[in-house]
Amino acid sequence: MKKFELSKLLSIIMLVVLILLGSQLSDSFLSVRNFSNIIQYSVETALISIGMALVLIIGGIDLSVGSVLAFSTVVSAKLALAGVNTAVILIVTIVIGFTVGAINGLLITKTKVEAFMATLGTMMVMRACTFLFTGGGPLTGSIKTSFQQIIKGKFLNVQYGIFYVIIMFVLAGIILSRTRFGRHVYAVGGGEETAKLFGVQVDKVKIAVYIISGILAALAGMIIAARIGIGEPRSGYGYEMIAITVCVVGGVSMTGGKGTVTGTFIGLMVISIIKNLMNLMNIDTNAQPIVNGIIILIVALIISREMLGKRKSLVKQI
Amino acid sequence: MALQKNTFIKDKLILGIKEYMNELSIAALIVLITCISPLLSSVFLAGDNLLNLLRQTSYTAIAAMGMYFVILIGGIDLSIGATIQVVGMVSIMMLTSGYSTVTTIVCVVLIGLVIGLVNGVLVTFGKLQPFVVTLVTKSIMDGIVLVTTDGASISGKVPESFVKIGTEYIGIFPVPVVITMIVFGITFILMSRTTYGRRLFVTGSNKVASYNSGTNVRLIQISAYILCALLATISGVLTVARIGAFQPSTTHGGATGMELNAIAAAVIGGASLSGGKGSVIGALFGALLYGVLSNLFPLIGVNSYLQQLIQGVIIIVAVIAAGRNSSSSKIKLRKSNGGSHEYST
Amino acid sequence: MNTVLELKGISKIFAGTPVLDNIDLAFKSGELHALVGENGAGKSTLIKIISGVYHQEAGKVYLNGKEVHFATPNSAQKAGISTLFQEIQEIPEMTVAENVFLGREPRYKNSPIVDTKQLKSEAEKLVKRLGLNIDVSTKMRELPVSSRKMVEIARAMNHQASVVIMDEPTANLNAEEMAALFRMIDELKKNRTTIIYISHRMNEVFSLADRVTVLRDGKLIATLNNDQYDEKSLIALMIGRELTDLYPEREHSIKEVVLEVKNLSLGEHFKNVSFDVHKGEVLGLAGLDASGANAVTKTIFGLCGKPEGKVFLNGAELDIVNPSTSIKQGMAFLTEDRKTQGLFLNQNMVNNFTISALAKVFSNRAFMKKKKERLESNKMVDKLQIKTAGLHTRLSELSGGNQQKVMLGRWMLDRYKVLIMEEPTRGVDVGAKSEIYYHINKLAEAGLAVIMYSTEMPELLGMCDRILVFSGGELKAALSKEEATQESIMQHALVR
Amino acid sequence: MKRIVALLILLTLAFTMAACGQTSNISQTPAAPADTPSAAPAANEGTETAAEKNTFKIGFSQCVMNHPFRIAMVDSFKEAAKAYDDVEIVVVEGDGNVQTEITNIESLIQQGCDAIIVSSLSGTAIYPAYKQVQDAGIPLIIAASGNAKEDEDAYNYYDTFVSTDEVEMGIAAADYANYLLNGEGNVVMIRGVVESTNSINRYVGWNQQIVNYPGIKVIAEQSAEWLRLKANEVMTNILQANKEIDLVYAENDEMALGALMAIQDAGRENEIKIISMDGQEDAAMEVKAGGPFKLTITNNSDTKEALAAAYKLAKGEKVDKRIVLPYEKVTSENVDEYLANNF
Repeated sequence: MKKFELSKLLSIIMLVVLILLGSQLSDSFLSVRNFSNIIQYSVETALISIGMALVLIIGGIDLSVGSVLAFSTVVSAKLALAGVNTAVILIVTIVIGFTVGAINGLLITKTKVEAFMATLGTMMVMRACTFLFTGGGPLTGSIKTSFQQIIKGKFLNVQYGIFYVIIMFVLAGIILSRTRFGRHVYAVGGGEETAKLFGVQVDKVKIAVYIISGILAALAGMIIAARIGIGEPRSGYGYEMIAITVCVVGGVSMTGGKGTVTGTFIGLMVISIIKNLMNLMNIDTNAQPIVNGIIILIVALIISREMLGKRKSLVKQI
Repeated sequence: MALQKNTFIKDKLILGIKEYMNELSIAALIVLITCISPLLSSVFLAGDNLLNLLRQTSYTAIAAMGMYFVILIGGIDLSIGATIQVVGMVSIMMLTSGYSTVTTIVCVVLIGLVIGLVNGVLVTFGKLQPFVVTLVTKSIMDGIVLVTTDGASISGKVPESFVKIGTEYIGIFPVPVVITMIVFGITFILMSRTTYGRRLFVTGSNKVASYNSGTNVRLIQISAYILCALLATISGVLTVARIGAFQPSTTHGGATGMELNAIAAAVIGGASLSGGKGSVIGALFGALLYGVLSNLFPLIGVNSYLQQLIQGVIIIVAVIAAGRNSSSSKIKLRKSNGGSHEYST
Repeated sequence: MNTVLELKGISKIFAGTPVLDNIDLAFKSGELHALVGENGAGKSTLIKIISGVYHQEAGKVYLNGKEVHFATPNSAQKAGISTLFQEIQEIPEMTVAENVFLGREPRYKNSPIVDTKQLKSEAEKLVKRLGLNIDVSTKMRELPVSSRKMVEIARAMNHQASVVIMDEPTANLNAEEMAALFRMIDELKKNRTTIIYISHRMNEVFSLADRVTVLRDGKLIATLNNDQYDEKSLIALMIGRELTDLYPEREHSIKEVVLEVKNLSLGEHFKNVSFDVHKGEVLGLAGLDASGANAVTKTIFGLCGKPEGKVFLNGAELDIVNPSTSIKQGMAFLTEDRKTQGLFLNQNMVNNFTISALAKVFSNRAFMKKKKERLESNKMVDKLQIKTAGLHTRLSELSGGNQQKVMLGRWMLDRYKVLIMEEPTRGVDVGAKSEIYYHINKLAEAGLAVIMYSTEMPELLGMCDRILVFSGGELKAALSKEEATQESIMQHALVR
Repeated sequence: MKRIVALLILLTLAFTMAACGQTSNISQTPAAPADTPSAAPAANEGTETAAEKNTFKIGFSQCVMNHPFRIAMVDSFKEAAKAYDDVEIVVVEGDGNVQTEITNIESLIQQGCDAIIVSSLSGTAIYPAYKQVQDAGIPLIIAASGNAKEDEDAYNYYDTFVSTDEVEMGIAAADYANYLLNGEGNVVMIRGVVESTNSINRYVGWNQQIVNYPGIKVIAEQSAEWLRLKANEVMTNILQANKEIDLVYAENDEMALGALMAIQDAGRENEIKIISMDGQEDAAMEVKAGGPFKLTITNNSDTKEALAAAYKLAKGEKVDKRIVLPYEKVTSENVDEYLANNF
């Protein structure tokens, strides 16, 4: 491309280092099968992280994704149990995501509520709705229909999940870097008022981004319902934090305007590989949050150093 | 003459009312709920219940006041729930192995100090987002608690003097309530009467300007995280003193939910996550409103999920209302590089 | 000349106060129409209504004879009205090319995909036309201020608009860039484009404007052809009274040296700078972008870390660490960008006034003296004649001139030895300007040593006892008041 | 002003919702038809004269309502109450947060219950609430709180403890593992939320017993937080890392089912056996299907016994300090019967 960008290279280097390290730490790590497992199980996180990346790039945050996921899981499980056609379930799922996303977007743009608080509110409301919908526990009965094929199915002996991840990232990459909408997303995050003066329809872009985030979260919920075959209302706890971590590790700035889809993908891989490695090496469950935290801290520090280094300025940064 | 002398007193009054508009309306709302509560439950106003309510509220209230400092300077602290856990664990471990109440409290306060210092230093010198830093420290502290306890609860002989902190009364008030009032008094004076408070406030409003006018911004920032962690420590000690034993809880719910409750309380009380707004009273009242509702709902028999739903709606509506209240008539345009300009012409 | 844009009975009310009152105004094709007036006169509001940012309460806008109503800046742009706002409008994280085309990216036919090749080549063409030498793939934040401003000008030009609005376009430009801008203006005029031009710099208005409209307190006072006014009469119309002298006389009594700068160097910014500042003196610092002049003021105040060389304050070495230590030693500093670096916009006036003097004047140990705070703040409001509803007023509710006065007032609440000022009157109207100058003089007379960095040449010439000219990081000349002229300053400033 | 108005509107909304909830979801079901609908105030006035009263108010605090077991408990409680015509029940539900639980229990005390049944997973953290109940002079019945043994503190607070012994369940699981493996093999353990009481008890029991079978090695031990999805992923990774696995022991059925899916995906269902706990219907179905799923141990969710004890205590009668409910091992031998009886 244009200029040599160390930060982009840096995250790739980190990924490579992690993979090399993994191959040393565990014999079973470096195999096609294992990597297909890693990607296969990161479908839901991938969907949510892409949505979160867009939201972070416009300078917002979406804490409601985990709850939206849970709600769509139980709803699609209920429909699947009732034998509803997969296409209909898909539509219902999209409608759920769209609605919550639109509510988030409207709250943030029209009532000027901070994104954190607005989505914290919808997070609680949607979680409550999920439990009210199932009456508490998981929906009884297992789904044994073609609905499960959406994640269990295989094409050329490769599981659909891997295609989903690839398609989602390519699509998101094209949208973000090549379309007018993508540029406007960056513009809104980089300077909202300026973007407005330049004719960017800031509110529409914001609402659209929250809707995308909502829909992706809802789709992730549908996939979970298909994957485990039940409607589990406890799904998705803490997913918002995982998605934010993925984005931050991938170099998406929480202050908006910065971040790429490639970065998000690398972030996703880093986080998924850490999780995979901890299982493979049978690291004590109790110690896992510590290992996780320290790795994320190191990565975040490296990324932040890198970004600071590029900013040449006369005045000392406070 | 731009200003008449006789406007001086009026000005002081307006200054006061304007400063505490949010707080006044929350207080009014709490009073209102209390007044209509007999219609909903005869039990709510009973003496015991109100004291219980205050005690239940005090843990959140102290944490919310701590959170207020961090939010004031435009930060956030997601690690207070984990801090409360660590503090609780260490307290019980020390007490059951024979250390005195005083030694234990001194130790956990030091631990709180260190946690705050780490958060503050990572945010200030590490140039990291407070959200990321405190999420990481939370994760690490959760891990430490699990590794140390293996997930099991810790109990044993705890000195009577320690348990009293959580269970005794001073006059008619439970000790935690009294401690909440003392903490409130100190933080209130800190914010309204000291230069430190003023510097915190303006630093939240504009970090660069504060630096340029002679504030040690880094120190202020770190101190806010320390204050937050210290108050979380107090909240942790009070919680564990009431129980006299420690139970790890690192997943959702439990003490881990405390950070979100504290943030919600502070914001309902008028603080803004972008910094430079809000007051200690606001955080206190926000927590009280929260406490009143979560006490009242089970009394009138609201289902637990419905309670959560209502809490979510309350947060949204309260924040909308706070936003409406404070956004002045002026239309502000944010400039690309962070400043803002009004419609000056 | 036919009328392109016409305003009829435009009124606008903010918070109950009319900001624009029944304005009738017609702009002709191919003219440069200057709008002048004090801050608060309604100029910016007027152009924001024309460009679709604000909506008028009453009145109509006609474009080419048809009534138009712009809901958003976007629709105004589409109708052919391009605006260059006062503050640099940019997305720092995006490239030059992306900024130039933001909101109107070229696309492949019938697809949402942006044609990046065309985007880049078009941007390159435009940048060349403006005589700029920048890579269009650079991110905006990596460019110096003046280039960023030029990119924005390029963006405004790119619209092929029939009306171009320019609000203080020269505020951040150096001489070369100004020349390039004026060339572009000529070109636009030749293409029959109407230019609406706002500037506080009278010399620009005189040399460029075909017609001038004066606004005052939201009312249209007069529209004059360029042979119908002179500087004095125009200023009188603007402020509603005769302004005796913009730069009032000061008692000259230069005394002992207060600040002594010896062989000061800071990295690539400046080398071996030495000069003295005397008690009661106003010392000007002049230079183009990156000349080092501005870096010197910032460095002395401690904003740039520890420099090489030494600075002595009243004979003792000044310990340069950060602003906090500098203030403790008696240094005061008026920042160039009041909104981002100086003021707490969402706070009341008291908090803004007293912050720098908190430790020394307004506290007893760590505790605030609140009554004294309010008393002194009130005195300052009177002394500086700040127009405000009271001390509770948030700074964001004040006009630019009054905000600037608050910033100045902050440094009058304690006794400082040296006051460093950057652009003391940027974006401030004539009336407030003269008041600020008056107070600077008073401060100097009281024994303060004043260092003033400004890009506004008349201000330096009018106010300063000596002017130091910087170029390429070196101190090129020290001109006395008698020696200093625009020409002599430029001569030294341009030396390479 | 606007703020107050907005909050007022909200509050009206909230109470309307609360009122709606009361009719549909809420659990204040007076068993005796003669009772007034506004039960709370009436009961409050009546506390002083409890002895003369002809109805007893029994409160039930459930810690969380996100698991079939917990919901089944509440359902069986309501069902059992129908058998008494002089019992009025009040059910409060926590959201898994100990503070909420304590608040709820305090509310039961305030409402003047004659006996309180508490089902908590908060370990020692709930003890202050126990103490409050005791201080208020109300009989306290602990149900399915999973306390390992009568530990000293809690013992003094409650009147009776009604539960299966989860440590025993852990021991039974270890025994069955030994039986399935003939004393030798590699075991993978999938744990619930590690700090939850039932995970700890089941873990304690298992470990206590497994040392007696030196041929059995636990080669991997990871938490899947009680969830099927997590277990699915964790098991997939463990399968990747370990070539020789003979048995998977999951601390609940949800996780066992997730692990089963992973094993089937890896095509290793012939070499690996699964045992777990809870006795969920879909788990029993798997046992019946005769695949790798060999055992699920049921936890008793019946609160009939607890209610009976509460009723006796409220009347002033004595009951045993500890009532241990039987657990049931569901294997291929008795699965048909089990399914027929329970679902």
